[in-house]
Formats: sequence, structure tokens, C-alpha cells
Amino acid sequence: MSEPSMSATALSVEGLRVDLHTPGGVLRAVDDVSFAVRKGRTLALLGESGCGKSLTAQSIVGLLDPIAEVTGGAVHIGGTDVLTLDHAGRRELAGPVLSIVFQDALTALNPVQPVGRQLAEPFRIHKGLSRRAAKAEAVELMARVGIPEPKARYRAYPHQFSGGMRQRLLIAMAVALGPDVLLADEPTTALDVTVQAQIMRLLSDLQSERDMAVVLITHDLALVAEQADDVAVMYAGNVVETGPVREVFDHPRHPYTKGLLDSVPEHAVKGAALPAVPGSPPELSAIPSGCVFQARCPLATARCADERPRLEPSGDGRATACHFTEELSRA
Amino acid sequence: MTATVKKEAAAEPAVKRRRHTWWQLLGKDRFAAVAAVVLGLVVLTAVLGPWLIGDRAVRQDLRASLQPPSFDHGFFGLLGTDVLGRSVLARLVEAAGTTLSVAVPAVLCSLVIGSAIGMWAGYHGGWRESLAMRVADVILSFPSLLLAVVVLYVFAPSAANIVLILAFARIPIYLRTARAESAELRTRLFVDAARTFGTKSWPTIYRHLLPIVLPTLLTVATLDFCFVMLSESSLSFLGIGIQPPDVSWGLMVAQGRQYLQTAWWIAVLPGVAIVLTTVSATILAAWARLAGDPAQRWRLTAAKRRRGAVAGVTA
Amino acid sequence: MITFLRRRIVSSAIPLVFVVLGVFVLARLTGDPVNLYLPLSATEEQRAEFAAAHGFDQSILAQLWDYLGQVVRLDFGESLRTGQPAGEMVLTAFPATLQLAAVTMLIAIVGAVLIGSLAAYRPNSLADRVASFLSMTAASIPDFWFAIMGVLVFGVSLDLLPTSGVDGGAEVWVLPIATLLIRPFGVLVQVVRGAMVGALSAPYVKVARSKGASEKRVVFGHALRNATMPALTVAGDLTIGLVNGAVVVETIFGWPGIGKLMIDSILQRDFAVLQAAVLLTAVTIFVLNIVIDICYALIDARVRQPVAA
Amino acid sequence: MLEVNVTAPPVLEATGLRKTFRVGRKHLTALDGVDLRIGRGETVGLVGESGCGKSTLARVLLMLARPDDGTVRFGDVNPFALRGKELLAWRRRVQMVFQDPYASLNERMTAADIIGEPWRTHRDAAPADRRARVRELLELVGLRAGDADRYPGEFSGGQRQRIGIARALALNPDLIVCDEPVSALDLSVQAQVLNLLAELQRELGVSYLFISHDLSVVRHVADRVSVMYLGKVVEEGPTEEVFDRPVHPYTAALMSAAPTLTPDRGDPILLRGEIPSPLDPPSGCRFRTRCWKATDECATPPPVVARDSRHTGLCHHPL
Amino acid sequence: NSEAGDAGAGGDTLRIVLAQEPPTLEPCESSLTGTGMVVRSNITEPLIERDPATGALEPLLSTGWRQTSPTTWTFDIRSGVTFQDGQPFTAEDAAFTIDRAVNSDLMCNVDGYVFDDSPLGLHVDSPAKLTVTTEKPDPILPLRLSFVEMVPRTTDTGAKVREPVGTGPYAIADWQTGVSITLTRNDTYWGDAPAYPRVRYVWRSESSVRAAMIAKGEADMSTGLDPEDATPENSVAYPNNETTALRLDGTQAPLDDIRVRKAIGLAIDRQAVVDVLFDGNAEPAAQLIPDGVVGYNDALKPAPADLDGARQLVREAKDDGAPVDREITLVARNGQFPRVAETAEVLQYSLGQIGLNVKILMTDTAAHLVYQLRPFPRDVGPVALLIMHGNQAGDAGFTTSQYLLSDGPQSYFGTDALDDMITDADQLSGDARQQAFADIFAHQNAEVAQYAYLAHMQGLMGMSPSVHYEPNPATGDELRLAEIRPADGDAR
Ligand SMILES: Nc1ncnc2c1ncn2[C@@H]1O[C@H](COP(=O)(O)OP(=O)(O)OP(=O)(O)O)[C@@H](O)[C@H]1O
Ligand SMILES: Nc1ncnc2c1ncn2[C@@H]1O[C@H](COP(=O)(O)OP(=O)(O)OP(=O)(O)O)[C@@H](O)[C@H]1O
Ligand SMILES: [Mg+2]
Ligand SMILES: [Mg+2]
Ligand code: NI
Repeated sequence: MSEPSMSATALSVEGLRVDLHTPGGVLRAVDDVSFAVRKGRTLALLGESGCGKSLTAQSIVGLLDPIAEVTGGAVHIGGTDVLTLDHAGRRELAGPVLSIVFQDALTALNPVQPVGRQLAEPFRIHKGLSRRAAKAEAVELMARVGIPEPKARYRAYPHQFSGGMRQRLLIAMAVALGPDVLLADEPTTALDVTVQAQIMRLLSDLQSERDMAVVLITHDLALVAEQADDVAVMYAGNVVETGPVREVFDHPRHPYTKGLLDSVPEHAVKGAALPAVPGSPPELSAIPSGCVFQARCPLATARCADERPRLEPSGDGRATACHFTEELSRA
Repeated sequence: MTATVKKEAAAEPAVKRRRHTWWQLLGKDRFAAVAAVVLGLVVLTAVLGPWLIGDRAVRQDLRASLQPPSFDHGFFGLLGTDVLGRSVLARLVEAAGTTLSVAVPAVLCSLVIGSAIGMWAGYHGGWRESLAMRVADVILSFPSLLLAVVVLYVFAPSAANIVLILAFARIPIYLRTARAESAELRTRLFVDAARTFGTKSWPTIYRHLLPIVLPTLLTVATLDFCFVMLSESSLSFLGIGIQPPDVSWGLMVAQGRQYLQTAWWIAVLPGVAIVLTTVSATILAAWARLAGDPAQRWRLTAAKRRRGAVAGVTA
Repeated sequence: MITFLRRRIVSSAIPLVFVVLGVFVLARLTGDPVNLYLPLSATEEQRAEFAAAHGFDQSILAQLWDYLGQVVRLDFGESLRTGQPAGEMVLTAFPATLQLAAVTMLIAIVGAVLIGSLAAYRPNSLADRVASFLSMTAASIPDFWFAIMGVLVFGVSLDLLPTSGVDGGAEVWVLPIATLLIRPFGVLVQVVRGAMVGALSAPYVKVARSKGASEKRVVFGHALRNATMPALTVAGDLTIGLVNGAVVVETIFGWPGIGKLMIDSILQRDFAVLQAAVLLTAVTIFVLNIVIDICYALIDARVRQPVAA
Repeated sequence: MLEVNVTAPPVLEATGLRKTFRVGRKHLTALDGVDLRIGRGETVGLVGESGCGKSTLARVLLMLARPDDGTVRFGDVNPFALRGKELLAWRRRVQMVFQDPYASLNERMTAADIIGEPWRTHRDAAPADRRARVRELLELVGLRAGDADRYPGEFSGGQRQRIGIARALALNPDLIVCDEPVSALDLSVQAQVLNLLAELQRELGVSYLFISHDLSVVRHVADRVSVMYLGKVVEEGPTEEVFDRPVHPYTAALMSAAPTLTPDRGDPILLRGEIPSPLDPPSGCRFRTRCWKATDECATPPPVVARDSRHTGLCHHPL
Repeated sequence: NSEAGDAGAGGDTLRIVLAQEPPTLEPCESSLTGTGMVVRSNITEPLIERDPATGALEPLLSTGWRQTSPTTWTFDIRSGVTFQDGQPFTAEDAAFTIDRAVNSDLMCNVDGYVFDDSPLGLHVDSPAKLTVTTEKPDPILPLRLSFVEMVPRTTDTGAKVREPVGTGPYAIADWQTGVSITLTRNDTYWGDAPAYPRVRYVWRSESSVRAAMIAKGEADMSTGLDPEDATPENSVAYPNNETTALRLDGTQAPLDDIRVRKAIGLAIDRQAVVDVLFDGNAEPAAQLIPDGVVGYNDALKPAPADLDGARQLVREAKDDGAPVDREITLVARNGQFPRVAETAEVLQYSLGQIGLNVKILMTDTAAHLVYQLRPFPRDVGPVALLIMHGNQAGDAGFTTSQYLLSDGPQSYFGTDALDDMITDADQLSGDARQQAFADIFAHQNAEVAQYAYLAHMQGLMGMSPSVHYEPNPATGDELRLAEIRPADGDAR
């Protein structure tokens, strides 16, 4: 995995902020998210559900619901800040450079179009292929993600596929043009482990083939451990810890990361209560001014209530946003 | 970096989630507010008007026939007079009540009956669906005018009978619309969920199908509101509508049609009243559609600039 | 598909019978045509003779039985008014109505789809407001008004179009179609807009954008087809309204269609023609409904094959 | 409330369930003679390939679909024979958490309405109490009381799932069928939810049918596991037994495909071939098209292999 | 259709827009307005025609006639007349036509309209001479026969024909159902050739559209315009022999009280109605027939409205126990005449003002007929029916037998005295007849008061400045194409 290209950064997110214009007022759902992915590598984005992972991914591809708005930060892909691009500029990137697999697999396919047509669309849009040529490409792609009889299935409709197959079709659509950066938002949640294994293999293959950078959003720590190179842990709209997977998993430096890892059922004694981080994340309308994790943190002090820790790099390729990084890393 | 800025915010108690009342949501949409005011005025006119104008709506004065609108003939001359010298203003006011008391019950009846049957048919599917659809087919392919002529000649042209006919003829519209959407909704998982804890069909329809189908039905109903007023006008034209000396906007339009060239105000003003009422109703229905849909409600509350936003399209 | 069609046709036959029965009975409830067709001074014997000649002296059941027997042989009786075979009269009048309805609906649908989509693209925006307002105003203008104003303004004052009539080139179609158009157009704009607002916020629209699809492609390629179902239902109902006769237009513009024929035969108690006309339009409406069902199936495969592996 | 015999040990007993769907002219057998038994206070895990019929089984148990064949008994009642009041009383005892947190919540209802709906149906709590109980439930599943007035669209995927769980808990059922209840949740919340479920089981004796893809979760919560493949239960037994000493090759493949946090696990067994179409499943052993041990013999119906009295499998070549 | 584009210059073709398409052109139905408008004296001709202005009978296909006995009439048939299909017209054809129209089972409208049920005896003495015998003496047989349009022997006797052959100045060239009827000039016509080689009829039921067509030059003439569409440039008014009145059901309280009926007559402000609603195109009426009809009483003058007098009468009736509060139904027919609905409202309002309780019921033709003809509907309470009576025959006998006899088909009630007067008058002719009928009308007004008169109506005929035509009282029922010529006078 140590190709020469590994140092080139494919995607870097700096200080991304997303506001939600809800009827109750403006809420900051994503606050100061920064991470970077290198070519050919996989970054896993972990975090409590509702912490803003999907919003982050959607703001990178510029497909936020209208209620949400990016209010700060930068997203660099190959030297350009995609947040500053206009609509047409984004369209050019969407597909060949940057693509996304959405979390909601069952509804993400257009129910009234044959899946083949939807799969061929990237080729038609970006490569200007003829209908027939695009079809050939699409059929090949379907075969690639393991759809049996792709030729015959080209004309089938989404409802005629099982959840797992639909998820694979979505992935196929996202990787069709071999994007530089792929954002995968819980791509295998609906799948059983055997299919999940197939898909992950497919992603790794494509990744090494095309030097694709992948941002993998998931809750499955085991999957992260097997699949990802780096990990970014989010909590309440903030990235609280980043670093190489093994190191973070073996030696978490943020209390939340630590709590998360402790909750893995695999580690727990059968029948015993699973250790869970007590409490729940702060409400978006009442994010504390200090550390966002303070209310649930076993280590919290007065300092945590006043001062928000920044994500500080610690030199060894890791970064943590905690006042107690030192203590934790020593532990 | 933001730590200091956030300080005051944190000092406050957790912001209570603000639920907008309907009034507030209405206030957020200026068009809808105006529409609501117009409708309110129409209703007010219908209720209080007759009491204000006395017998002005029927008081004839053949010597004052076809006076154009002017300020010279007092308040009731403002909008001119009709061919019998009756004040058009007074008649408009008087007609508001009749018009609403025909159109509103007619629309409501067909809306309630049609949608109930439609949702019932769509929810259950199977033979109930086929039956309901075939009944709708029969009603639809029946010339409603024939029905009107029969009922009104056999049972006299009372307002109740007019309501009956107009309502009956429009039932299929709601029935078909409600059925189409309900048939799709019945396969949704949340309907299954309701069934798992034993919710019967009617409560399910009421809780789950109705709120989703209703916006569409409301849109159709407001369009129908206009249709019913115009139909009532056509019935008047055939002499089986509202009987004089009662007067409705539809009747005024139908009778005033002949004077389009010579005395425009007789037909145009009630026409404008119809248009204003229906357009207001539609605007209000469009507003209700947004306000009733949690996924769209923000369009009313968000800053102006964002209301028309489209996902993923940089404004 | 074939079985589907066969089942639909069979299940349509029964309502058709109801329509025939209903019209037959209702028509006879409107009263006796004898007075209309005999001179005012006709004697009792003459009236009896007339009634006997047309079967009005028999019980309604007997009349119905005879009529059904005739209909099965495709004999719809003779018009009291003109003495012509009713079936023939109806068939002569029907194409004019059908043409008018077809062209009108075509324009209404295309126009409403464009404008409705435009309005839905940015809900509550100025464009949306203007489109909704105009379309609604159009829908609530009484059609006879619009028609007469059209005649006076475009026919007489501006001298651009013929006032009325059917023979002539494309220009004779303009006013009738414009009159017929306003309501379906206004209604459809509203319906398409409503459906498109929903469709445009669906997840697959986001997916399409993530592929770099242009907005045109997103709106017309992806969202529109999903929004077609409700629009189709309403468009079907509107078409049925037109097929049932565009009475006002036919009356004002002297368009020899089925609507005018039907009204006249109701007012003239010309039962044979009325029955034939209703039967024909009912058959057309049933065919139309089947066509709409087929359209549903074409647009949305889920209707066609509910689930497959 | 109608008290049905609660002393009989199995809460649920299903035998020989068959369910076929008509797809065009063909028949798709989603369930092919499935037996299932859940004891009081027991958690039974159900694992298997996607599309093998797990959700269908759940739907049959919840009477959302009628089986073509086979019997379902809850205690000593056959729910399919119940009507009116009795049916309603039965409904209260069995609840379900749905697989898809997006589709199973009505977008037009607030969280409070959704969670409170069962009470509306059963005319349970007074409206005033309902709010309090909704808050309680929300906090129980790790949401906030303040979320009661939010709509599903305002929640993330995981948060939605928790609303679904809260709804299933509202009526204090005897049995909850959980169709992928935690797959959308992050580990910490997952832990909270699993703990909650376990606690309810301890305190109230609730039984669970726990459908999941996440084997580590199943292993943690389930007392017994059933492994399904293409509409048939191919292996069944106590969790540890099944996980550690699988009988059926498919179970083994499943176990080995599951990712683990410990990186040094053995090479996974890679299955070749595609899942066969349920429209025409292979004859005999249904797994034979993908099985590395398959022989000609596998084309005949496989025998029942009993590793011990409680652990059985269906295979010609047990491991 | 080659005429299609001919909407421009007018030219050879006279373009006429009717209110409705003729249901048929069968000549024996020509007493129907729709049919007669096109057929009468254009396609077919009768033996005798009545001058609508003077009421005098003029020879047409019959050159002379005389009563040879009380029940026998002899007619001289014009020679040298041929039908449009080339056959000569003889007494044989005349006998055939009368037999077909009056004695057959065709149930022609003329049959019941102008003839009663007794058969006519027909005898062809020679090709030029026809004898007609009646069962009872019939002094106005020639007048009746003026409604019978002559057709050739070859015409179908078993069924009505839609497109007849006649002797008239025009022949049917083309009838496009629903669209138009085209007539061409009959070059073998026995009389003077008409001005226009071709005539094209179309139909529009909206008066404003018909007016627009004249204004635009799409049509040269139009039937019945509404007052608001008519201007001096596009139309001419003509008295059309129609009289409007309220027929009061004197068999029902409170209308059974003659004071109430007279009060109704007093309450109506006829002059105002005429001026405002009919735009002056009418005359206030005091009897059922207009001037020019035999029996018209020129001593009867419409009374000016006298609300106080009317109220007084009603009060008196009330004091005598008449239930004046009982609801009276005022029945009128849509399209009966222009602004009929408004007229009904004026009547209702006026009657309300004198203390009567009136409800309006607007009906269609068929329903109106139910009220108009015996047997009258029961259980509908007292009815005031708005009638419009047109005496096209020009003789009061047609009016009295229908409207004034106590058992007349269109009469609610009468008195024995009036019945006797009518029976006697019917046997008279000449001045005696005139005087007898004039007395009858005076008697009705004074002693019976079944009718509260409104107005003698006028028709409005749309006419472009490019044509010249002088309408007459019969123009509402027939339009003689031969009398129309281009305004500049140069026929083509
Ligand atoms: N339309 C919306 N209206 C209000 N709040 C919203 C909306 N969309 C998202 N949010 C809030 O924003 C936060 C972040 O949501 P997001 O979908 O990014 O979470 P996530 O990290 O993807 O969670 P999960 O893992 O459960 O999918 C959540 O608290 C959610 O409640
Ligand atoms: N209503 C239906 N009509 C036809 N086929 C159906 C229907 N419902 C389910 N099926 C089919 O039955 C089979 C079993 O489906 P089921 O949803 O039970 O699978 P599952 O095991 O729950 O899968 P997953 O793990 O993906 O949720 C599938 O092949 C599916 O396509
Ligand atoms: Mg998410
Ligand atoms: Mg499932
Ligand atoms: Ni930058």
C-alpha cells in the first residue's frame, strides 16, 4: 500500500461549517470539520449517528438540501476549492472527479427508469458516448459489481432488484467514471456480510486500479479496521480525532473515540451490558461553548466548559481535539 | 476560535424549539396572507352583507337602468346598476352568500365522499378498488347536465338540489385522485407499521393516508371550487340554477354575459369576484401544502433569499 | 398485457350497461316529448298515436327491453327531431369534438408540463407566483366570457381571426381551442407544479445531480416522469370532460360536435339521440380510461410488474 | 386486557411456514417450510443472505402477510383466527422494528405522534400522560425529550431508527420482532439500544426475534440463532454452538466473511457464484451452486444433521 | 367545399346566419320556425300566400279560388310551373301534397297547427283545377292552405324527407350536417329570377356572435338579434306579430278573484318594460293580437301602471278573504324572447309591490309546454304563465279557440258567455268577423281577465349595409330570399 502517490492529497476539507435554516432558527450542524484523504487511500468517517457525517459528505459534493447551507471552510480537490465553483463547474466535476454513494439506497434510484439507463447516464453526460456505447459500458459495469445476467437486467427497473443489488448498482454508478474521490455514505449497511465483503473487495480493486481516494462513512468499526487506512472521528459536528486506523483504534486519544471502541460487542462479555458512552450528544440548538463532548466526558474539567479544544496535530500523523490529549496518549 | 463568540449563547437556557403556529406561518407568506384576508372578507360579506344592504339587491328602478359605475349615485351606485336598475354592488354582496352556500357545500360533499371512498378503495385494493373505479367511470361518463335537468325538473331547482347535483358529478374526480395516491401509499412501510399494532383501516386511512393525500385533494378542491361556481352559472343559464330573485355570482355572470359590450360591469364584476375568490383559495391551498408538509415548511420560514432554493443548485 | 386488457374490457362492460340503463331511465324522467313534437293544438288521439308510434305508451321496462334489443343490433333508433338514424347523427358529430379535445389536451399538457415544472423548480419564487397566479386566473374565467370576448376582440376589433365556424384553415381552430384550453391548462399547471415540487426533492434527483446531470436533464429526464402519475389522472378527467362535450365552445363557435348535440337532445327530449350520444361517449371514456391505465404502466414499471426477483 | 396463557414456555411457535409471491406467471417461494420457536424471555437471532426471506418471515409473524401454509401460534392462540377485540389484544403483545428507518416512519407525523400512535389505536394513555411517556421513551432510546416535536425528515438515519424502536416499545409487548434494528446506529448508540433491549428482557421478560447482518451483534444478544438461506432455515442452535462449530457450509462462509476488529483472522471463505434467483431455486440443497463441498448428491434434499439435541442443520456434508 | 373561403366579399353568395340548424327541411314541417325559415317560399311554395303586412291572401301556385258551397272550395292551378327536378306542377301534385300533409299518418306539424282533425276531401278536376271539401264549413280554408308547401307526386308518403324538391326560386345544393346549407338559384323558376345566384346558411346560437359576423362581414343577414347587440347599422326592427302576456290561472286562489287578476294587469309598467328591457322595440299591449290581424280591437288601450289602484284591489280581495299571500308561481321559458329572465324579475317585483307573493320558475321549452297545454299540471298552486303568442295566420280565430275558450287547449278558464261569442264569431266573415272578435277581446279584458298583457313584440333582424331587405311581420318565420337584393341594386 505504499505507492509513491500516497503522499498526494486528493481531497482536503478545512474548517467546513454547515448551518441549518430550520423553522426554529439557524443551527450549526457541522462546525469546523477538517480532514484530508490521499490518493489511493481510504479515510473512514466515524461518529455518533446524527453528528453530521452525511451533511459533511453532501456539502462536499454540493448537494445539500436547500435547508442547509455551507457557511464556511474550504474543500480542495486537485487544487481547486470546489465550494467556490459555480453550478456548471460543479457539474463538470460531478462524476469523473468527485462522486458519492448516498446513505438512502432504497430510494436513491429513479423508480421509473430502467437501471441500465441510469447507469449509462454518467457516460452519456461526461463522455458524450452514444446510447449504444454507453449501454455497453453500463453492462460491463453491472457485471463488474456482480449483477448476474447484466445484459438482460439492463432494462429492469429498481423495484425488481433486492436491496443489496440496488446498493451495488448505486456504487457502480458512483464509480462509473473512476472518480478521483469517492464519498461512500454507509454503503453496506443494508447488506449482509457476504455481499458486504464482495462490495468492499470491489471498492479496493477500483481503488488500487484508479488510485481513487475513498471517504467511507460507516458505523461498523470492524469494517473500518479492515478497510480504511485513516480514520476521522466526528462528534456533534466537530472532528475530534484523526489518524491512521490501527493507531487510533489501538491508542485512542479522545475520550469519545475511546468510548466508541469500548462499545464494540465483539469485545464484550456475552449477556453483560455493553459499555456505552453515557448520555447523549448536545442538541444542535444548545451546543456548549466549550468542548462539545464535555457533558459526557469522564475527564471534563472547568477548562472544558470554557474553551473549545482545537484539532491539534501531534506530529505522528494524528490529531486530536482534546485538552487531555497528552494524558490519554500516555495512558 | 469560536469559543468566545459562543459564550453568550451557551449562557441562555437551551433554546426551546420554536413551533410556528398557523398564524405565524401565514404571516410568513405575504401572498397567502392577502389571500386569506380576501377569503375572510368574502365570507364576512356573505354573512353580514345581507344585513347591511337590506332590500337593495332586489330593489328595481327601471329609470336607473344600466348606470355605469360612478361616484354620483351614492354608495350603492359605486359599481353601477344592472338593466333593472338594481345596484350591482348590493347584488354582489347578496350573491356572495348564495354563491358560497352552494359552492362550499358542493365542494365539501364531493371532497369528503369522493376522497373517503377513494382512500378506502386504494387502501384495500382488490374488488373494492375495482368497484369504486367502475362506479367512478359510470358517474364520469354520465352527462351531468342530464342529471341536472332531471333532478331539477323532477324535484324543483332548490339550492339543496343544485348542491346535490354538483357534488355528485364531481365525486369521481376526488375518488380517482385519492385512490391513485392511496394505492401507492398502502404499500408503504409505515402503513404496515400501523397495522402491526392493530390500527384498523379507517384510523389508518385517517392518520396516514389522509395527511399525505390531502394537499393534492385540496389543490383539486380549490380548482373545483371555481369549476362549481362556473357550473352553477351554466345551470343558471339553462334556467335551472339559482332562481331569481335570489342571485349568485354565477347567475350574474350568465345574465350579464349579454351586456359584455354595452355594460361590462354587470358581468365583469361578479366574474372578478369569482376569480378573486378562487385565486385566493388556490394560493391558500398552495400555502397549506407547504405549511402542512414538514419537509417543505422551511420554505415559509427561511430567509426570503433561500425560499426558492433548489437542492444542489448554487443560487 | 393481453390478459390485463381483456380483464379491463370485461370489467368495463358492466358499468357501460349501467350507463345505458341510467340514461334511459333518467331521460324518461325529464318528461314527455309529445308536446314538443306535436303542434300545440294536437288532439288527444294524435298524441296517443304519436306515443304509440314511438313506444312511449308502453311501460318503461318494456321500452327498455326493446331498446336493449335494438342496441344489441347496433340500431339506436331514430331522432324525433330530424328523423335521421340516431347512431348516424352521433357518429357525424363525434369526430369534431374528438379533434378539438385531442388538440386542446395536447397543448394543455405540453404547456402545463413546461410551465408547471418551471414553477416547481423554485417553489414560491417570483416565477412560481406569477405562473400560479396567471394559470389560476385563466382557470377561473368563465369560458363563455372568454369565448365572446375572443370573438369580439380577435374576430371583430382586430380582425385577425374568423369569428366562428368550422370551415377554413388553421385559424378557425384558434379561438375554440383557446377557450377550451384555459381551464385544463390552469388546472394542469397547478397539478404538475404540485407533483414536481415533490419529485424534485426526491433522493434520486440528488443522485442524478451527483452524476453531473444538467438541470434540464434532472427536471425533464428524472423528476418529470415521476410527477406524471397525478398529472395523468387529472389530465384524464379533464379529457373526459372535453369528450363529454365542449358545450359552450360548440354553441358559440358553431362547432358541430357531440356536446351541442347532447344538449339539444336533452332540451328537445330527443331520447334516441341522447342515448346514442351517451353510449358513444361512455365507450370512448372507457377506452380512454384503459389508455390511461396503459400509460400508467408504460410510465411506471411498478404498475406493470409489481415485484420481481 | 385479555390475559392469554403466559405460562406456556414458547411465546411463539411457527411450523412449516410457506409463503409464495406471484411474480408475473411465476411463483417466488420466499419462505419454504420455515420452523421457528421463541421461548419466553429468549432472544433468537436470524441471520442470512439478503433476500433470503427474513423480512418476509417477520411480516408473516406480524400478520402483515398470510402464509400459504403452516401454522403460527402465540402461546396457545392462532393469531390468524382472531377477530375484533381479541385480535387487538394480541396485537399489543407483538411488535416490530422495521428494517428501513426511512420508509417506516410517516414523514408528516412528529416523533411524538409516531411513538404515541399505538396508544391512540389501543386508547391507552390519556393524552396528557402520553407526552410524558413519549419523553420517557425518547430518552430510553437515546434521543432527547425535546425531539418529540420534530419530524422524521429532521433526523439522521440512526435517529430515525431509534424512533422506530421507541414506537415498538410503547405497548410493552411480549415479543418484538427486530428487523435490523441497529444496523443504522453507531456503536455507542447501538450499545445503548442493545442494553435497553436486554434490560427490558430482564425486567419484563420480553422475547426478541433479532434479525441482523451484524454477526457480532447477534452473537452478543442472541440465545439461539437460525441461519436462513433462500427461504429455508439451514441451521439452528444455541448461538455459541452455531458460531463456533457451524454445521452448514453457508454458516461457515457467513462467519468468515464478517469483518472483525482483530486483523489477524484467517482467510475468509470466499463464496463463488451469485445468489440463485429465488424464482427458480436449485433443487435439493439450495446452497449447492455456491458450496465448495457440493457433490452430485446435493441435488437431492439434504438430511437433518443434529450436532446435539438443540443444534441442527440441513446438509449432506456437514462440517 | 368551395364556398368555404367565400367569407370575404359577399359577391354572388348571400350569407345568412340562423339561430339554429333546421332539424329538417321537410315542407310539411314548415310551420316550425327553424324549418320554415329556410324552406318557405324559397325551396317550395304554397298555393296561396298571405301578405304579412296587409293580411290579404295573394295567388301564388294557385291563380284563383272560390267557395262553391259552404264546405267546398275550388282552386285554379297555375300552369307552366315545373319542379326543380323538371317535372311539371299540376293539380295532381297539389292534391297529393295536401293529402300527404293533412290526411296522412306523417304527423306533420302543419296538420295539427293549422288544420283540425277532420280529413279534407280532394278532387282533381283537371290539371289546372282542384276541389277541396271540408266536413264542416270552413271560411278560412284558403288561409289554412297557405301553410301547405307544394311537393311533387314522387315525394315519399311513408316518411318525411329531409331535402325536398319544390317549385321555389332556390334549390338545395348541399347540406353539410352541422355546418351549412347551400341553396342555388333555380334557373327554371316560373317567376322573376332572384338577385343572388347562391345562398348559404350557417347557424350560431349566440346573438352576439351573429352580430359579430355581420359586423365583420362574415354574414349578410342574421335572424333575431338581442337588443343589446343591435345597432342601427347592423340591424332593422320589425313587428313580428308576437304578443307577450301573463296567463293567470283563475281556477286557483288567489287568482280566482278577478280583482287580483285585474290588479296584476294594473301593476305592470308596460311602458318602462318596453323602453328599458326591449329597448323600445315593442308596443305596450292591451290584447293578445297586434294590429293587422283580423279581430284587432283598436279601442283597447294599454292602461298605465297604477300601483296604488292595484294595491287597493288586492286589499279589497284580501278583505273578502282571498288568500293573497299564497305563493304564485311565475313560469317563464328561457330564450322565449330576449331578456325574458329580466322581464320575469320585473313582473315578480311589481307584483310583490302590490302585496302578492310570487316565485319565478324558469324552464326549458319542454317543461314550459307542460304548463302551457292542457291538461295542466296539478298540485303546483296558482300559476302565472308568461306566454308569447304569435298569430301568424292573421286571423283572431286561431287565437280565441286556443286561448279564450273555457276548454281551449291553452286556456285556464273562460265563461259561457265568452264561449258563445267565440263560437258565433267563428262562423262569420268580413267586417262582421272583425267586429265580433274585437268585442270578444274587450269582453275578456272587462269580464274575464285571464290575461295581463305585456307587449306586442318586435323582431330584430341583423342585416349588413350591403344588402337590401324590408322585413315584415312574417320575417321571424320565413325569409324570402327572392326579396333580398344587394344594396346598390345591381343584381348579379
Ligand atoms: N432537514 C433537516 N432539518 C433539521 N435537522 C436536520 C436536517 N437534516 C439533518 N439534520 C440534523 O443534522 C444533524 C446531522 O445529520 P446527518 O444526516 O449529517 O447525520 P449523520 O452523521 O449522517 O447520522 P447517521 O449516521 O445517523 O446517518 C442531525 O442532528 C440531524 O438531526
Ligand atoms: N411483495 C412481494 N412480492 C414479490 N416478491 C417479494 C415480495 N416481498 C418480498 N419478495 C421477495 O421475497 C424474497 C425475500 O424477501 P425478504 O424481504 O424477506 O428478504 P430479507 O431476507 O429480509 O432480505 P434483506 O436482508 O435484504 O432485508 C426476495 O427475493 C424478495 O424479492
Ligand atoms: Mg447519515
Ligand atoms: Mg429484510
Ligand atoms: Ni483554501
